Formats: sequence, structure tokens, C-alpha cells
Amino acid sequence: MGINRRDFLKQGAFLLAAASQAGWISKAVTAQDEPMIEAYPGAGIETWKCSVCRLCPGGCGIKVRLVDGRPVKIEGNPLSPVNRGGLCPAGHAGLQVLFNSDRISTPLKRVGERGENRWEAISWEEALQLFYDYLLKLRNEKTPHHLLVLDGESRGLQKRLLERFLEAYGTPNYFNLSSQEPSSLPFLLMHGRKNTPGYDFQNTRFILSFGNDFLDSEGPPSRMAYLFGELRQNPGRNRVKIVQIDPRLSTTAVKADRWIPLNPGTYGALALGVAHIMVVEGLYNKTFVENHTFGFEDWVDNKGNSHIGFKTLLLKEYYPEKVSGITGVPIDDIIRVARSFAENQPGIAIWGRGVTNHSNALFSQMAIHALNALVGSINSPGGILEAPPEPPTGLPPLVQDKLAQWGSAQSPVFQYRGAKLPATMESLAYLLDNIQSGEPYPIEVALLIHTNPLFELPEKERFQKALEKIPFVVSFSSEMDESSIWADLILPDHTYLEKWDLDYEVPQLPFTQVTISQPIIQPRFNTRHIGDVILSCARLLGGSVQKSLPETDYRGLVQKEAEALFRSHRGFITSGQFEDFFQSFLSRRGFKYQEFATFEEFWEALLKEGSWLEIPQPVSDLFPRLSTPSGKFEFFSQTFYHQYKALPHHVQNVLKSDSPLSMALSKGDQAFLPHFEEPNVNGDSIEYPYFLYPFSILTLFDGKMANRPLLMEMVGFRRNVQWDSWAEINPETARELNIRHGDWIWIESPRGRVKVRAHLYPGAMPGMVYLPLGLGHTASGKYASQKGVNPNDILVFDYDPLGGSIARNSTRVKIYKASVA
Amino acid sequence: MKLTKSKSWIILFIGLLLIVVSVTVIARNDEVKQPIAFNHKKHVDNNVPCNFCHRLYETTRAAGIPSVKVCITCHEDVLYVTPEKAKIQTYYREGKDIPWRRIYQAPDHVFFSHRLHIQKGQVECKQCHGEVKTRITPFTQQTVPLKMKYCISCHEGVESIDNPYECIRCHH
Amino acid sequence: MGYDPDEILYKPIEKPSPVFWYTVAGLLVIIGWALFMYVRQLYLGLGVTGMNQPVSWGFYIVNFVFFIGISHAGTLISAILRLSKAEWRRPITRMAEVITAIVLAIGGLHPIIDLGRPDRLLNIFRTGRLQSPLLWDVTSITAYFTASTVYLYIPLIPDIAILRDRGAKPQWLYKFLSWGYQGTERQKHVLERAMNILMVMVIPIAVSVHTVISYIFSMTLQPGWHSTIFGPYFVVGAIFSGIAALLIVMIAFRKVFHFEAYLKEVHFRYLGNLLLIMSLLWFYFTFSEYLTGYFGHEPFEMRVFFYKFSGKYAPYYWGMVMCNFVIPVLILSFKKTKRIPGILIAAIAVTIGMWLERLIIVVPSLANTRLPYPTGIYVPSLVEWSLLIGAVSVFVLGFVLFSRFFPLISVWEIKEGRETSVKEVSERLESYLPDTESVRY
Amino acid sequence: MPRWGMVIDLDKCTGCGACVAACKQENNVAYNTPEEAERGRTLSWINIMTEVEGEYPHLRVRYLPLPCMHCDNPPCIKVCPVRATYKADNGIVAQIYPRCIGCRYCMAACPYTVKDFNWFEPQWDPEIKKTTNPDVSLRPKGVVEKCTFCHHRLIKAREQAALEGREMLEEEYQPACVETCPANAMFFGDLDDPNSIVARLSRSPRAFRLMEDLGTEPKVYYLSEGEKII
Repeated sequence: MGINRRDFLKQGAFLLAAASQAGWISKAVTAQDEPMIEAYPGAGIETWKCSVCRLCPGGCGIKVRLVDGRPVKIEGNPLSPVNRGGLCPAGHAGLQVLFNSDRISTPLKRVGERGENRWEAISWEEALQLFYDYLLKLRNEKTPHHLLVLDGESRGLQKRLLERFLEAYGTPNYFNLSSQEPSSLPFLLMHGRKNTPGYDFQNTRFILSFGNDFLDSEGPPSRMAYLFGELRQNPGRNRVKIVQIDPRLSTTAVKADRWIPLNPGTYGALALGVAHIMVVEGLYNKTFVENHTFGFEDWVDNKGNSHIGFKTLLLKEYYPEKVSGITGVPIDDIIRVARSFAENQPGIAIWGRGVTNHSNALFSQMAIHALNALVGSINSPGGILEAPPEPPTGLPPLVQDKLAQWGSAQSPVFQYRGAKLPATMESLAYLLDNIQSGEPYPIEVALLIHTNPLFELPEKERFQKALEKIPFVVSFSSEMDESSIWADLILPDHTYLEKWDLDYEVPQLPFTQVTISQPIIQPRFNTRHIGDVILSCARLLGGSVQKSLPETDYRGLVQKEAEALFRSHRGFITSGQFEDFFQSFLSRRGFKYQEFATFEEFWEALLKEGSWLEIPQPVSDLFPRLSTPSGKFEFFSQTFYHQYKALPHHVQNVLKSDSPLSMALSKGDQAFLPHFEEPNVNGDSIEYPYFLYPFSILTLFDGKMANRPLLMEMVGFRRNVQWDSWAEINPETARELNIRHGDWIWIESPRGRVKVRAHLYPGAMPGMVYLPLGLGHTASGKYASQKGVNPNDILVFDYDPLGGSIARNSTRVKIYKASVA
Repeated sequence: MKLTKSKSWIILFIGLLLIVVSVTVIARNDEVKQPIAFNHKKHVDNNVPCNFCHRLYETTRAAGIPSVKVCITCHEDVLYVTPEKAKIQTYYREGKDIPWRRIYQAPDHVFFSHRLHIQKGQVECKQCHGEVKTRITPFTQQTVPLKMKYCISCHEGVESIDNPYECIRCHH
Repeated sequence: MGYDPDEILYKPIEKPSPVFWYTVAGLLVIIGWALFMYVRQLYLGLGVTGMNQPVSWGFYIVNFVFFIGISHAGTLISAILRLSKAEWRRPITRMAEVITAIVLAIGGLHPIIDLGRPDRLLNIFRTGRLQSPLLWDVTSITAYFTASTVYLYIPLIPDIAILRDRGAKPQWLYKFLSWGYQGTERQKHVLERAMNILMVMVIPIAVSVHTVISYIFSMTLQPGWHSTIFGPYFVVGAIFSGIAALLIVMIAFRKVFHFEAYLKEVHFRYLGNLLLIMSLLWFYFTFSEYLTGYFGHEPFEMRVFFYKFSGKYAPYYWGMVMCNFVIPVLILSFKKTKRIPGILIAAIAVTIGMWLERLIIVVPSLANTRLPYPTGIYVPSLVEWSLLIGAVSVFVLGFVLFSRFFPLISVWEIKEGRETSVKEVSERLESYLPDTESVRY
Repeated sequence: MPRWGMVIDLDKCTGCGACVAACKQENNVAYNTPEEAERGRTLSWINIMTEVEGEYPHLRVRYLPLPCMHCDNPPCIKVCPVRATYKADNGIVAQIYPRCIGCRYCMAACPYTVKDFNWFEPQWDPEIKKTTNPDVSLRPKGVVEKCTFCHHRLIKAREQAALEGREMLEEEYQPACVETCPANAMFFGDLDDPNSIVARLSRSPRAFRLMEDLGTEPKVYYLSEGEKII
């Protein structure tokens, strides 16, 4: 049967139509054309989109599985150099961020009193006008530095944009709350570098961890887990040894080869004790210490004053008996740690929140870092590496007008009054004090960017009072939280799964990587990208601000930056199969270098594969000159010394009289050497006999993740606790207090008390009580609110006056059984 | 007359039974009314390929009920408007989809894949949907009762299926 | 009809006291409440109970085992006594059989109450796996229920005929149920044959029922369950609790209906002896069960063991030992205490004790998982308590209703006893004795 | 016919719980209210068990991820009265929700306590329900559920391979927990294929299975923790 012409034409038309329709379908499916999905229920068309997880600073690459345009699962992106396909439990809860009944769906303006949580929905135009009016007002009044930004999440491009905006606007007050801890200050003082360096865990053979629970709550969790797996059980390589020094049997301590519990806050002493043994037994790297360090031996400055060296200090002050007395660690253990650390090289000494949560944090960190220098693990494989270079930028050069220049040059509001120490003395504590007193200048507009200080900080009343002093507070939160209810205006940001962004500031990586964040689905609510808000403000402000940020929308900016990556001809997009270790895949050429002719190809590949990676060239000069005054690693921090000496006398006097530095200063040179300071303790030891030790958990981090049922259900999955806080107590201690497992107890500090269930755990040190952070929300959605307790409610606001970190582990408490109620 | 009392009980019981039975029988007759008097035969006769409308059956789990946008590609002419065509155009204009009533819907706990049956199993449409090609009215009820028994009856004879009783193939 | 010496036996049927109605109404209220609770459970799901993840079985299974256990009272005792021609059985058998029938129905319902999806109950027949001990149960309980109802009904026929002839109301019921029984020789003969066959059949069925129930537990690998003596252990426990329940019922109805003339001290003494024997036997089984477990000292077994001995379940465990062994043995060993009040106390103690025993078997093994699972402690909820009380009420109601329509003491057996037994027994006795002629020789 | 099995390297496992989260997300395991969780009714197809031995400071703590063991000789299927749980040809112990009558006998019989029961009708937050996986059915109240080794992924992979006219590759089928494990501590594959990584690891001297003495022949192998030095 032949086909006549008519039929042929008809069929042709159908086929044409079909072809065009087919294209339309795939478009429809990816564009989430709702009626189309309805018309094809259960088609099960699967698509994957790469993005980046923004729930913690880890920066894991993710792939989101979409079925019929509906996101159903987040998985790790195997091509991401950070996590290599793994994903921690929090990452899996990402969809519950996107789909959450507590999201803010539209800009809100406060109608009631502050903190009353009564709002009026307004349009974006109105909201932006309101915001812009305030920004303009500050510039018109020639006080742009009265703008303060508190940022809890921004990284990568978003942070770059914000910093750029603030510089062009003219304020130095950009405070990153998420980078509060662990501080990078010791690197500045001893290394001459401000940013956190890269840790070469891949090649290390020994990790001496001081209070760094890196398997649970510190560092990029998926990356650390991946490394742990590789380092511990990998045929063909030595099993890395891990010693965890921590008053709590944390996950890392459980998985470590050895857990050494010590008295809280005495990390510095233990590190110095270990150093003492190494020096006495001659176990340190003598060549390195001789050639590349400063201040190990006694020395004489150019004015002829003699100074004591680190060695002398060690030998005199930190003999094992004394250290053992301070730390409670048996002498044998100190010796054994010192010997095995020296034997298993390259090794690395790291510290974490356990250390920075004390008022003596800075000196403890310096003491621990000194161990790295003693074994020569500075800028050497398996040790601490130079921080990788930042990715290139596509932003035009910064343009600042006079006002902006003047404003940016003002001393930031978070610095200690009058103390012009460029590196030290920055702290939230000073920020609060300064806002409160209006000195040196008042803050008039504050932006809260995905941060919840009212929940995360001890003594929230202090923050609340500071907020009350600020006439206009804007929150960019996508969900209501304890801090946002104190704001005047809420400009809801997209969730990270609806956002364009580039992410590249993952701490501790020894390589540069850029991961693209692309919207998985169209924004579900009437929210707006914070970058777009800033860009439109820049546009409205005009002048130099607009010149610095000429882009009109954030997506364009992302593309510009990506183009800069492409044009730089550095790095490559990760693709194909990964080899296990960077070193090995460099040598084996396991990487596929993709060449892209045009930016469009590059862009497509970036969207498809997710990450761009640049591995730093192997250093030819094994130990380059550091940017310290001596050009070497400094045991005796000349940076610090000079800064201090340059201070006006009245400030010096203040420091001598009312800060913990005073003790050290009275001891002369010790103040600039790694040494042990007694940590501050709040609460009388007789009335409050127990130490409260709050700890972070992987599932909740700082508490932002609490409104996810998935994570609340597995909040204490290793302890069989769900949806609730638990207080870990040693069974022996509990017996003395007549507390049984599961009893309700009160934990009372000088600041207040909380009621929580006792959890007897042999891993708890006697005399301590451990509480998880991140629970106990009061205004944070239906899954998080009124579940568990917030240890911050009873913590005393204490801090390291030099390093600035909040000293969370300095509160003493008493425990007693709650009467049955 | 004590027996009448018991008899009345029995009559009542039988009456109730009858009501229940008739209600179930009526309820089982679940014919539905479709919004448009769709004529499969006409479309087939006009050489419209199956996958023009049901465009997913070869590639995905679902067969795909065409959305109004698919219908309108052919039925947008306004010259010869039949009442049925007018309905399509109205739906399209209003931006609504045709409210087809689904007849063939696997329950939530059954996972059926059209493409596997069509592509690998070489099953013809009519095996489950009856003679579609000659049908001049829209479906108002299942032509073949799609119960598990029916699935099994087919699977039992097939060589390439190693175990027709593997429950988790379809229930997961 | 002239004067009937057993007039008092018809009294509850022909002249029911108003107390009957109050009792029925009261029980109906309780049952209604339980029913409401059950409907609520049906609607909401099994979550309304106190069961949880490791303890996935609770009161319902305990009650199931317990009630099925009690059902052994009846048929087994009456069958054995009939079979062994124990003459003192005559006033007891009926009550025992009634217990069996009612309690079996209640017990048999419990697994259904326990189901998460009772709507899919028929799956058991549609796609049942005969390999599952649960299905053996279904089979044996059904068989036992059928057998024991028939076994209750057949000896009841002559009594129903008597009632019909006496003109008791409702006449249609008796007419219908008496099956045209006129007491002819042939009818008597057929009835006797039927009874004899059933008597023999019912005993193995009854034994099998509780053995199979014990298999539900012992066929698994769980510590504390995986035991070979569970079959006989359960059967002994079942008969034990059955006798106790029978004693309670006898004492109660003796008091209510003034059956003192029929249920005499001697009956209680004999049954008391039986209870004592069973108590000792029960102790023997318990002892060997736990002693062997203890000697093996398998760690998981020991966890369960100590959970019962000194852990959370110690009060129940020692309570059970008190109730099942110490109290009955002390009471029943001494003539002084072996009187009706004492026996009543012992019987109640044994009933409670046996219920506790079922609890102790079911829950601790589940609560002590082999892995460090978040151990949930089992706290029964209001629903479960309500249903337990409801089940007991159904039992009482069933008994009360039965007593309203049928004589609780087998009238014809009493009559037969009066008329023929004395002669028969003396003949039988004589046949036991050594032959006088051979002695002379 | 392959025999699917899993190997979990406890030396690599950090007990991070990613497997637990991934599983809940992949398999639409319902969330319970805090009150229900308090009563021990949390549904979780894979759990992390914490074993603690010793006294402070000499402790030995072990994290043990516990999915269904998919025993070759499963105690649970023997007792099921309706064949709602049975062993599939490829060794996966399956649970058929539409057939289960909810008697919980299998839960009582399982020595590993890995079966979960839906005590109530799962209450899905309407927002969160939008993210459920369409490949896995939502369970009604009153049925038992358990780990399926993400069997739906096998079905999908096999379907894909069949349509492309080739054999399915082992890598194509990985359960969600294995796929997500950040420490790469979990391995999955065909135990009968002598070249597969699971077969090799299962023969390792470090390999052991839980309660081997019960004769359940679990198909989940653990690699014991390496010795601790220093």
C-alpha cells in the first residue's frame, strides 16, 4: 500500500508537530510547568542538578534528584573535590529547608513592638524603598559607617559582593559571625597570615587534635569523614594515628586511637608539656627550628634588651609534673604523646572549638601551633600549607568616593575601644559594648544575614539590648527565628536551593575550588536573592557604589565571575572518575583536563559537573619567607609585640589593669610567647561544683538546622535521644547526686537554670556535665520550638579578650534532681 | 405467636442482607462520565501515531494522558467547530487541562512501568486496555479488570520472567 | 410434672432475679466502653496501645495466651473426669464446658484485636502460609472451639428438652435447640456415643492448642522463648489456670444461686487437690525452665533472666511465684485452710499469677534485645486495660447469660447419678475388688 | 542470580549518621512526633547502635550501623502467616506492605530488631510530603516495614539495562546509605561474584557478621575495627 501525497503531508505535519512538542515537553519538565506535570502524573522523568550545600561552612557539592520537576533527594556530588559524593545527615535535610511550612513567603514589616512577632506583609518595592531610604539617609548624613552587617552564612561570591558593597558604601563594620571560631589569629601572630591555612591531611601520619571534634561538628563534615575513611583503612598507606585531647568523649575521641581527657581549658598547658618533653628528649626538628623559626632560643633585640626564648620558657615552666598537675593528664601519657608525635612524622597539631571556647584561647592556640613548628610541619607536605589563592574575580575595580574612603577607614565597631590593634581585640563582646555605649559612634542600621545571635550567644539579653539601641534592623532570614523577631524589616532571602551563587571559601582546604550553586527549582515564594537586593540598592544609590557593582542581577554576576574563571586559564572543571588523592592523581594524571573553546561550553560544563578546581603548584622553594617581621615562623610574636608597644600608654595601662593580658604582661616576655594562662571560670566552685560543657552536634550545628524533622528526630541518634536535649553525666557523678538515667534534672548556673533529662554516659568526665547546642528554640518554627534546652540560656557571657572568641566552656553549674512534675 | 417474632427477625435480616448486596453491586458499577466524547478510532484512522498523544509510554513509566496543549495542536481551527472541539478550545482558552477521569490508575503500592512492558515485554496496548483502535467512545470503565490476578496470569507464561511471583518487582 | 428435687436448678431460668438485669446492664456498660476503645484503636491505629518498637507484643498477646489457657479448664477437666468415670464430676462438668466455650471465643479474638490491619484478616486464608506457627494456632483454635462448643451442646440437649417440657420461656429457643429430644432409649444411646467420641477427641485437641500457642514463642530464636519444654509448660499452666478459673466460677455461682446442695465441700476439696498437684507441677516446669537457662549462662538469655529476677520485672516475677506456688501450696496443703474461702483465695491468686506468668514470658524477651537498641519500657495504655477488663466482662456476661437460659449444673447427669450411678458404682467397685471366689480358692 | 550483600567497614565509619538520614529521605520513612519518639516508636530502617564498654577513662565505644541483615536464613519470614515477608530470589528479604496484616510476629522473631511498625497512620507534613520519593510507596498504618536494600533502585537499574539491551552493571545499583556514606565505609554488591569488592571484603580476616551463632546467615558483613595503638 503506497502512501499518497495527502497522507504524506498529513503525516509530515504530525511529525513536525510531534518534534516541536517533544522539545517543548523536555523544556516543560525542566521548567516545572505545573499543568504539564499534572497531565503526566507518575511519568517519573528524572533529572539531576548540581549545586552546593550551604547548611554549614563545609561547602559540599550536591546533586539534587528531581522527578517530574519535583526535588526528592539530595546526594553528594561525586565530582566535588570537597566531599567526593558523601553527604552528612544535615545535607540530606536540605529539602526540608526548601519545603518547610515555616518559611517567610513575602517581605514583612514590623507592626507591633519589637520582639512581639507581629508583621505586615508588604510588597518588595515598598520593602526595598524602606531599606534604601535608610541606606541613603546614612550616606546623606555622612555617616555611612553607622551601618553594621552581621553575617552568619555568606561565603564565596555573596561575601565578595557584600564586602565590595560595604567598601563602596563606606563602612568597615562587616562582622562574620560564622567565622567567629576557630579563630585564625595565631596564624597572623606566628605566621604573618590572616586567613586560615590549608591542612594537608592527605599526607599526614599523625593528627594531634586538641578539642577539635573534626568528625562531628568541625570542619567540612563530609570531607573530614571521607579523609578519615581514606586515612584509616586504605590498603597501601599507613594508617594515620589520631590522638584526641578533649574533656568530652566526642565522636572523634571515640574513633581516635587514643582519647586523653583533661581538665577544661588546660589545652595550652598540655601542648607546652608535650613540647617540653620533645625539647628535653631532643625529639624536635632541629634543622627546621634553627633555620626557619624565631624566638626559640634566648635572643637580644636591636636595642640591646635581652628576651627569653621559647625553649627557656618551656624548660623552666612546663615540666611534666606541673603540667600533669594542671591538666590532670598522667605524666606517662604526656611523654607517650610527645614521643609518638615526634616519631610519626609528618604530623599535624590542630585545635578546635574546645580550645577557642575558653578565655585563654589565643595563648592555647599559640601553644598548640608551636608544636607544628617544633616538628617542622609548616609549609611541608603532611603539615600546614599556605592558604590556596582566591579564585579570580570578574568584578570591576573598586571605586570609592571620599565619603566611602573616610567611612571605611573608621575603626570597626567590634574593636576594643581605642585599641588600634589591627589583628587582635575584635570581638562580639566589644561590638555589644560599643553599640550599647554608642562609642566611638552609634550604629543606626544593622543587617542580619542568616544569623541568629539571639539564639547562638550566651546572655541573649545583651544582644537584645544592643539591638534595641539600633533604630533600624533588617533581617534577611528565610525563616523566622529568635533574632528576626527583633527586626524592623524582613527581606526574605531564597533558600540555598533556589539561589545562584559561587562558593569558594571552604576553610582548611589545601586547594582552590569553586562550586556553583544553581536554583534547583524556581523560587517557591515571593523571596528575593540577597545579592539582588544589594545590587538593586547599589543601583539606587548610584555614583561610586553603582560603579563598583555595575551588574543588574545576581545571576549575571555569577556568570561574570564564572567567565573570569574561564578567562584565567587556571584550574579545570572536575569531571570523569576521581582518584583518591590529589597527589596521586596528579602523578597518575587521573584527571581529565577539559578544554573549552567558548565560555558557553565552560558554563554548561560547570552547571553539569558542579565544581571548578585548581591545585596549587608544588612549591619549589620549600620554605618561603613568611610575612612576619623576621620572615620566619615566630615563637615570639614580634607582630604582637610591636602592636602592643605601639599602643598609646593609656591603652597599655588599661590592658595591664583589666584584661587577662595583665597577668601575662606582668610576666614580661611571656605575653608574646605561647604560654599557659589560667582560664576564666564563672561561678563559685563550692556553690557550683560542676563544669558545664556545651558541645556542637553534627545534625544541628549552631541551631539553624533545628527546624527540620529529619534532624530533630536524629538529634542524638548515637545516644538514642530524639527531639530533645540530654545532659551527659558520668555514672559515678550521677550516683553521688542520686540521679538515674532518664531523670529530669535542673542544671543551674549563676545565670539561670534549665531542666533537662540526665543521660548517664561513661564517656563523660566526672565533675562535668555536657549539653548539646542547637536545641531549645523559642521562635523558630513548629519542629524546633520548645524542644530541648538551649545551654546559652545559662552560660555566662565570657570571652577571650585578645582573640575575641566566646568562652562557652567557662561556666560552672550545680545539678540537682527535678522534683517529679 | 412466638414464632412470628423470630420470623420477623429473619425477614429483617434478609432484607438488610439484600440492601447490602444491592448497594455493593451498584457501587461496583463504577462507570464514569468523561468530559469529552473522545473517539480513538477516528484518530487512529487519521494516522495519528499513538505516541503523538500518549507520548511517554515508550520512554517512561506512565503512558501520559495528553494535556490540552497536545489536543490544540490539531484542533485549533475555528472553521469547523464541533461541539466537542469547542470544548477543547474552551479549556485551552481558559488555560485549564481537560478534566479527564482516570480509569487506569494503579494503586499507590503498585509500580507499573509502561516502557518496560512495551519495549522489553512487547506487550500490546490492547492487552490491558482492550481494543483501543476500534473504540469510538471514551473509556468509562476498565475493559480488562486490572487486578493482580490479571498481571500474574500474564507473567506466569513468560519465559523471560524468571519468577512471576516476585512480589517486590511491583510492590516496593 | 410433679415435684422435682432439682427445682432450684431451674430457678435462675424461670424466676430470674432483678439482680440479673442489673448485672447484665453493668457488664454491658463496661463492654461498651471497651468496644468504644477498640473502635478508637481501629480508627487511630495500634499506636493507642503502650506497645513500642522492641516490645511489639503486649497485653493482647498476653491475654490471648491467658484466656486460651483458661479454656483448658473446661473441656479437658470434664472430659478427663468423664472418661475416668469420676462420679463427683457430675455437678461440675457443665460449668467447665461453658468456661471453655466462652473463654475460647474471647481468647481467639485477641490476636485479631492485636492486628495492625484487621481489615486484611482474610489474607490468612487467602494467602496463608502453613509454615507459620500463627496459622497452626488459627487451625487448632478453630478446631478446639468447634469441638468444645459441640461438646458443650450435646450434653446440654437433655436439659434443654427438660426445660422445653417445663414450658420455660422462650419456648422457641428450647424447641429449636432441643432438636426433638424426647429421651427415648435410642436418643439416649446416640447422645452417649457422641459424647464418648467427643470426650476422646477433645483431649488431644486441647493439648495441641496450647502446645501450638507455646510454639509461637519457642519457634523463634529469642532468648527466654527458645525452649523445648514450652509445649508441656504451657499446657500445664493452662490446666492450672483453668482449674483456678473453674473454682472461682463454682464458688461464685454456688453463692449466687444457692447451689450448696450440689457443689459440696468435697468437690472443692477434690478440685483443690488437683490445683495443688498442678501448682507443684507448674513449679517443677518453671524451675527446670529457669534453672537450665541459668546454667547455660548464655549472655542474652541471662539478660532476660536477670530482667525478670532482679530487674524491672522482678516484682511481677516474684509476684507470680507467690501467686502460683507459695500461696496455693500453703493454703491447699493444710486441712484447716483447705476450705471454700481458702480455696477461693488460692484460685484467685493462681488466676492472677498465671496472667502474670504470660506477661513475664511475652514482654521481657522482647524488651531485652540482643543489640543495644533504645529499649522501650512497656507501659500498657488505658486502651489495653479497658480491653482486658472488657474481656473479663464479656466472660462474666457470657456466663451470666448462659445461666439465665440454661442450667449451670447438668440436670440430667444429676438425675442419672441419683438413679443409676449408685448401683453402677457399687457394681464397678465390686469389679475392682479382688474376686471373692479366687480369694477363696 | 546475584546475591546482594553489604559490607560495612567499622574502621572507616565515623558514625556520622548520613546513612540514617539518606535512608529516611530515600525511602519515605515517616517522621513521628516527639511524643511518639519518646515512646520508642521512631521509624528508621538503618540505625546507628552505640556499644559502650568499660568505665571512665578506659572506654571502648563502637558505632554500629544496623540495616536489615537480609539473612539467607531469615527468622522473620518463617513466622509470617501471610507471606508478607519473604526472601526474593536475589536474596533480598522483602516486605510486602499491601499484604501485611500487622501481626508483628516478624518483629518479635527478628534477633536484630530491624523491623519497624507503623503504629499510627503516618502524619506527613504537607510541605514535606512534596519531597517524598515517587519510587517508594508510602506505608499505611498498621504494617511492618523494613530496609529493602533500596530494592527499587535495582528495579530501576535493571529496567534501564533491559531497555538498553545489556546486562546491568553492579555499580548501577547502590542503596542510598552506601551511596551517601561520606567515609566510604559501606560497600554493596554481589556476594556470589568472586570479583566484586563485597565478596573480597567479606572474606577478609577482619570480617564478621552479627550473631553468626544463630545461623541466620546475614548478608551484611562488618569489618572489625583495627587495633588502637599509642
